[in-house]
Amino acid sequence: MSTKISFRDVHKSFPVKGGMFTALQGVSLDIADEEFVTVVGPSGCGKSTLLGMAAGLVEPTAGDVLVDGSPVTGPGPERGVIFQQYALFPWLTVRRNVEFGLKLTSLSAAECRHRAERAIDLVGLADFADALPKTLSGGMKQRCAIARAYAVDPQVLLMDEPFGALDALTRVQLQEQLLRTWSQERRTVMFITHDVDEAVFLARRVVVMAARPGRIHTIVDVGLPYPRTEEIRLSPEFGRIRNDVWHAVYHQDALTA
Amino acid sequence: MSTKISFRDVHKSFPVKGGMFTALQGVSLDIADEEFVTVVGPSGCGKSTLLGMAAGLVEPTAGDVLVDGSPVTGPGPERGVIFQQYALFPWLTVRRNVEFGLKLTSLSAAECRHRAERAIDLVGLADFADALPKTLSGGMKQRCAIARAYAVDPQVLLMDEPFGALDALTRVQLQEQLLRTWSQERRTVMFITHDVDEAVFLARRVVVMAARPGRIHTIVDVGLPYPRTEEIRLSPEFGRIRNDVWHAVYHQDALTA
Amino acid sequence: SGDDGTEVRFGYISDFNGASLLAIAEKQGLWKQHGLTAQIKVFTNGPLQIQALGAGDLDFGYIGPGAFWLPASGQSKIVTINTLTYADRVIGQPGITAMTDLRGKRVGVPEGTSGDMVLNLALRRAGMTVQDIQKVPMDPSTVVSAFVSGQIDAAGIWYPLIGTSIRPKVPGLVEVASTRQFPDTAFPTAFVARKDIDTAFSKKVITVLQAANDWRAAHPDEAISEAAALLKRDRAEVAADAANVRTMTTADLVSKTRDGTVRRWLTGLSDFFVQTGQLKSAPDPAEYYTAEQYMEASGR
Amino acid sequence: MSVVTVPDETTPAQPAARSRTGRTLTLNIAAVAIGLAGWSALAAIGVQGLPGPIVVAQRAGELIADGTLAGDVLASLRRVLIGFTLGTALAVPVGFLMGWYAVARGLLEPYVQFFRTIPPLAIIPLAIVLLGIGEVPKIFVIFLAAFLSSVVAAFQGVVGVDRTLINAARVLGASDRTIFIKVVIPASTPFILVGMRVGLGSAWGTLVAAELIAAQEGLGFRMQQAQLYYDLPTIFVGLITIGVLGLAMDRLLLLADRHLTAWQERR
Amino acid sequence: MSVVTVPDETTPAQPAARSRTGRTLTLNIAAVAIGLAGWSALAAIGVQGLPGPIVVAQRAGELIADGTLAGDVLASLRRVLIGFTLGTALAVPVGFLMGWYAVARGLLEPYVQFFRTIPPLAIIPLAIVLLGIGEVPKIFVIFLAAFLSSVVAAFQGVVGVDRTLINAARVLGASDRTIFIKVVIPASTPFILVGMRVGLGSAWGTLVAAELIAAQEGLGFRMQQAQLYYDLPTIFVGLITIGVLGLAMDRLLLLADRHLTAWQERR
Ligand SMILES: Nc1ncnc2c1ncn2[C@@H]1O[C@H](COP(=O)(O)OP(=O)(O)OP(=O)(O)O)[C@@H](O)[C@H]1O
Ligand SMILES: Nc1ncnc2c1ncn2[C@@H]1O[C@H](COP(=O)(O)OP(=O)(O)OP(=O)(O)O)[C@@H](O)[C@H]1O
Ligand SMILES: [Mg+2]
Ligand SMILES: [Mg+2]
Repeated sequence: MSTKISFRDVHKSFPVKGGMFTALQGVSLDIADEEFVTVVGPSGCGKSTLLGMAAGLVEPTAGDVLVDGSPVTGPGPERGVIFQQYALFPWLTVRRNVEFGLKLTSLSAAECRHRAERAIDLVGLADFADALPKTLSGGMKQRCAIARAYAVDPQVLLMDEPFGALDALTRVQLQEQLLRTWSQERRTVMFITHDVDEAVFLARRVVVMAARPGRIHTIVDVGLPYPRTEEIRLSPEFGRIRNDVWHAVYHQDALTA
Repeated sequence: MSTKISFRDVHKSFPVKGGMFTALQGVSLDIADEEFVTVVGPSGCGKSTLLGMAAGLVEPTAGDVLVDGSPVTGPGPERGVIFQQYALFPWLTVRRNVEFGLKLTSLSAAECRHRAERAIDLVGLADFADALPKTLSGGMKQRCAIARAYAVDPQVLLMDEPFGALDALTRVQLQEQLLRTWSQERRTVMFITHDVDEAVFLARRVVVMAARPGRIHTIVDVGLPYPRTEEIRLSPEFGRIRNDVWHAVYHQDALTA
Repeated sequence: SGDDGTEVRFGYISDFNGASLLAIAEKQGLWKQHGLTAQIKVFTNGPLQIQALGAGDLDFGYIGPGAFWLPASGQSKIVTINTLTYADRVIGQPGITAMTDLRGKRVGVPEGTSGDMVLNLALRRAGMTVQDIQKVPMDPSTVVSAFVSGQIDAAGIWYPLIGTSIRPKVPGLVEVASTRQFPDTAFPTAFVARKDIDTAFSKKVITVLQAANDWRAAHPDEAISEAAALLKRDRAEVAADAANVRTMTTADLVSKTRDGTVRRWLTGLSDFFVQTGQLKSAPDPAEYYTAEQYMEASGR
Repeated sequence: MSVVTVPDETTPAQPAARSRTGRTLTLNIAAVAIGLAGWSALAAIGVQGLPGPIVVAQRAGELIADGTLAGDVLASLRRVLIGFTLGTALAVPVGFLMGWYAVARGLLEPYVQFFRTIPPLAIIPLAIVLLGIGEVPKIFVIFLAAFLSSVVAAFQGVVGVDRTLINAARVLGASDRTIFIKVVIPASTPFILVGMRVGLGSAWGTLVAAELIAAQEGLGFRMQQAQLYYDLPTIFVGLITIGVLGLAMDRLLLLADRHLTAWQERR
Repeated sequence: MSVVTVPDETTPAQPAARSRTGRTLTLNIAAVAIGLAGWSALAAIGVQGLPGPIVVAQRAGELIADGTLAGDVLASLRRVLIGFTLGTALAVPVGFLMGWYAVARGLLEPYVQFFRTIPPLAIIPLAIVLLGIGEVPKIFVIFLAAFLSSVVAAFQGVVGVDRTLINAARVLGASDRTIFIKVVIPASTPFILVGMRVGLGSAWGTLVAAELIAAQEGLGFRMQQAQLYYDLPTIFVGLITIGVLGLAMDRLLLLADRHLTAWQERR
């Protein structure tokens, strides 16, 4: 497998009152083609910043971010992004939000509609297809954002806590759907989560980040086979890896992050 | 213990294109003084709407909402709210956001400052006290919102997925802090979460809601003693209740909600 | 203000007609001689001064011939005739030689002004009416830009605008008609007063104006210099302006008042305004020209 | 499925909305009545030269009867509509250019800000020299006023568009052009509508100046004529007609606003 | 602790910001240069009556030398500043009242919208009758223009304030007054500043009209006087001075904007 996304000694600092704040320091990471990587780490450790770089929305202060071997110069529809803050277009209904990206492709109107319909069904918003975002609950907004990213069916999915606002069952269902799509259509996924269970269940590798300054602490290889089943989730091996990751994250002192 | 918050056959419908959407149907619930109640349920089942009514921000279409025996006519500082979408004032720094409510009390400026400082420390944002919200990560914004509500030290805390964007360790720390404050200062807490573990760990009673239309499905009494320790979390009794709640929520079919 | 009977609030327009007497009265100390002080305020046109008089913010003002319908319709009183002006012309683009050439042509004119009057007189003398031309109403500065840029074929307009702005840009312009060609119709300028002005006070002011008027008639060159100094303009500009003005001595004006000449001037103007519709009917000049006071003040 | 489709209009929401509109209307009428009363009072105590409502109404009747008012309204309305439409239509892309591209901002802003402060009266000589005395310079002066008022609002709207929304569109593969049309314009609609409403006021407010340019009819022209004759009732008829027309157009914009920004969570 | 405090000014962020300001300045200067060149060209090919930059500069020199310009600038600046300040200061609470209380909106809106479309020239007769010919009516006309432009923006800003922020303040125990001062005003600052900038343009644009009211000095007055003799160089000096003063004040507002809305995520 070749490398899809490559971070090479990436640094990021932000100007703040009285100086610079180092958000990321010397991050290097290769994500292989068709790999599923999850990223965990304490709040504020730079996960969203790292994902933003792969998306082409954040420029590194130093270092290189490559996708398919060439430097990232901006966003592109082949890299779908689900934002931590949903970022729905408030003036469009659920359906039109989902169709937004589709209409930018060369697909026919009927095909757009069809695909949007399918994505909306997938996240269980069929009855709310014509609702405006302001009338949706938090979880429904998040599902709409997921549908929008899924609809264009990008090669790379960059997902920032996509299931954070969902109840456990919806979450499990969407996890399974995501894994199914990933394995069938061979996509590359970079997935940020706070849920260690989720991180281990989904990923081939879990990237554990540390804070102050933001950097990669450990990368845990999840040796478990796909497809991941409920059985695997309950296996002692899963529990062991889960504890490893937990330990890697939380030998750190969270609340000073 | 007397009743602090009382929902009496509460209905809520919203006008939508082509008719009315019933968000809540016939919800009755009494929350005792100094009780800790958590609310779980599928996405879109009306949890935020119910909490909004106790806060005085949403008016029921029918039925009554009482606090201390009198109907709720609007919000008040004795009922602190943490919103699902943080709702920070973007033009104020973390410190000024937290001080906002304090300055409306009769406290001295020094006391305001001191209390704000303490609340900010509590959520681990001391180094970011002078940062604007736009420079905070998702989890940091959420912690700022928590600090703002804690700072005014209200009798009733209405919390809408307050720990949703936090990593597991920060989350556990804040859970323990919340329980400590609650038991020492005898507050009443209504707490929405998607995390069944969290719901059971914190609550005296877990209210399980169902969707379409939104209503109360079951109320699960958590018989576990306080203070809740790691030991309790690992006890078989905890696991049993956890499974009960899980079952109550998820015999429902989540994705059609 | 006029309340204590010593301060005169006087409005004027910044040209030779409007400014020369006030400049002289101040310079020669004529106000002081009569126990008065003058507070002079410059305006851009007559009607604004009439409004200010009506609102009680001004005691006296100056108007050109185009604004005579305002006192005639009872808005204020004329206390002295100032000068006669011969500044108005009908001008045509090069190539136009007579009024008859204007048939069907676009003629710009500020309506209800002396420019409009001269256009009407010239048309009448040529046996034409406004129906024969394409009359385009516009304000004075618009007439200048429109004529200079060739947007109109002719205009009813006046000096100094013709001299300072139009001729330099259109040297070949033709003066098709001029006020000087209508001895029967006079274009007087005048000073007006508040309707409720105190008679004694008014008489004192008239006396000052008469004294200044005689000084102006006796010292035409110095009068131009005084006016230029007050207006902060080039003496040459003001001189060109004054070349189209006929001043008269107070004695002359008194006799013209007595023998009905002034009355004829005023009636002539009123008739014009009735034609344009600005007046419903021509009132008796005695109703708005305080001839008695003028003669009493002159002591004759 | 708990979405109840109610085909007739008797859902609870409707009467409430209707009564709210009703109350607003009542208040508006009350406001107008108070205004008329105040005006009558001022005229009655004889404020110098102020005609009362009845005199003005009579004059309006005459002007309507002989068709003058209709002609004037048509002429003025045409000028204002064309000038205003062109002005605001240009303001949006120019505001966009200025908000989006630093180079455009650097080059255009001095002009926009400079001309914004120059009174329309002062533009007239130049307009005549360059554009003649037909309809074009009149519409141009109105256009300029509308444009200059709206462009600041459009610019500020573009600058203030939530960055996350732009990012969301970019990651979906939207080009600058698409982002402009599909994100920046809708997101800055509230600002653009403020600009349009202010621009509408400017357009009407400039009408009198515009009709100084050799107009043969129009409300501004009629008012100038009336000023020459000190015909205050006609001036008042003109003022009130302009006010009412402006108000009506403003209501239309407001209606558009309600529809276009229904997605905003608002009080 | 990874917040590095850098006391000297050589952090990487500083030069970038400085060079950006530098580039904007360069562009502005380029824009002005292009404008001057265009003007010279127009004057050189002999566009009728258009004085070239050199003639205008000479006239400006004269007017500066004899102190006329300074006196005029002072007089006009005073009127504009007072009128504009009062107008925008009143617009914010009135916009608030209209945005917040339906009753106030119903009563006030017809007037605001009505008067917004009425040309300032038409207000002058009434202003003279009611307020005389001193400074008060001049400032009043400017005040009115600034007020009417700003109030729409303030109103729209208030109406559009994010409901969640208002709720957040309410649950912390804020009264209506506190919410207004501490939430509504800051949240609608971008709108209010648009209003102020447009209002500033209106204020300057109304100056000439205002100084028709028996002004004895001032830029607008000087331009009218110059019109009697059609002294175009003086008119141009007036126009440019107004433009430059307006531009300078606008820059100050923009600076205020940068500071007051630094919290906005913007491009
Ligand atoms: N525009 C900015 N200016 C200053 N600091 C910023 C800016 N954006 C992000 N940061 C800082 O960079 C750090 C990393 O932010 P980031 O959003 O990547 O965190 P995160 O790991 O996604 O956290 P969370 O899990 O809470 O979302 C934070 O400390 C944040 O304060
Ligand atoms: N203003 C509104 N107009 C129309 N429908 C609304 C409105 N507000 C909420 N709803 C609907 O009411 C239902 C309940 O919403 P609520 O926000 O209470 O859900 P929730 O239980 O908090 O969900 P989540 O866990 O996803 O936050 C949803 O289906 C939502 O679409
Ligand atoms: Mg993040
Ligand atoms: Mg919710």
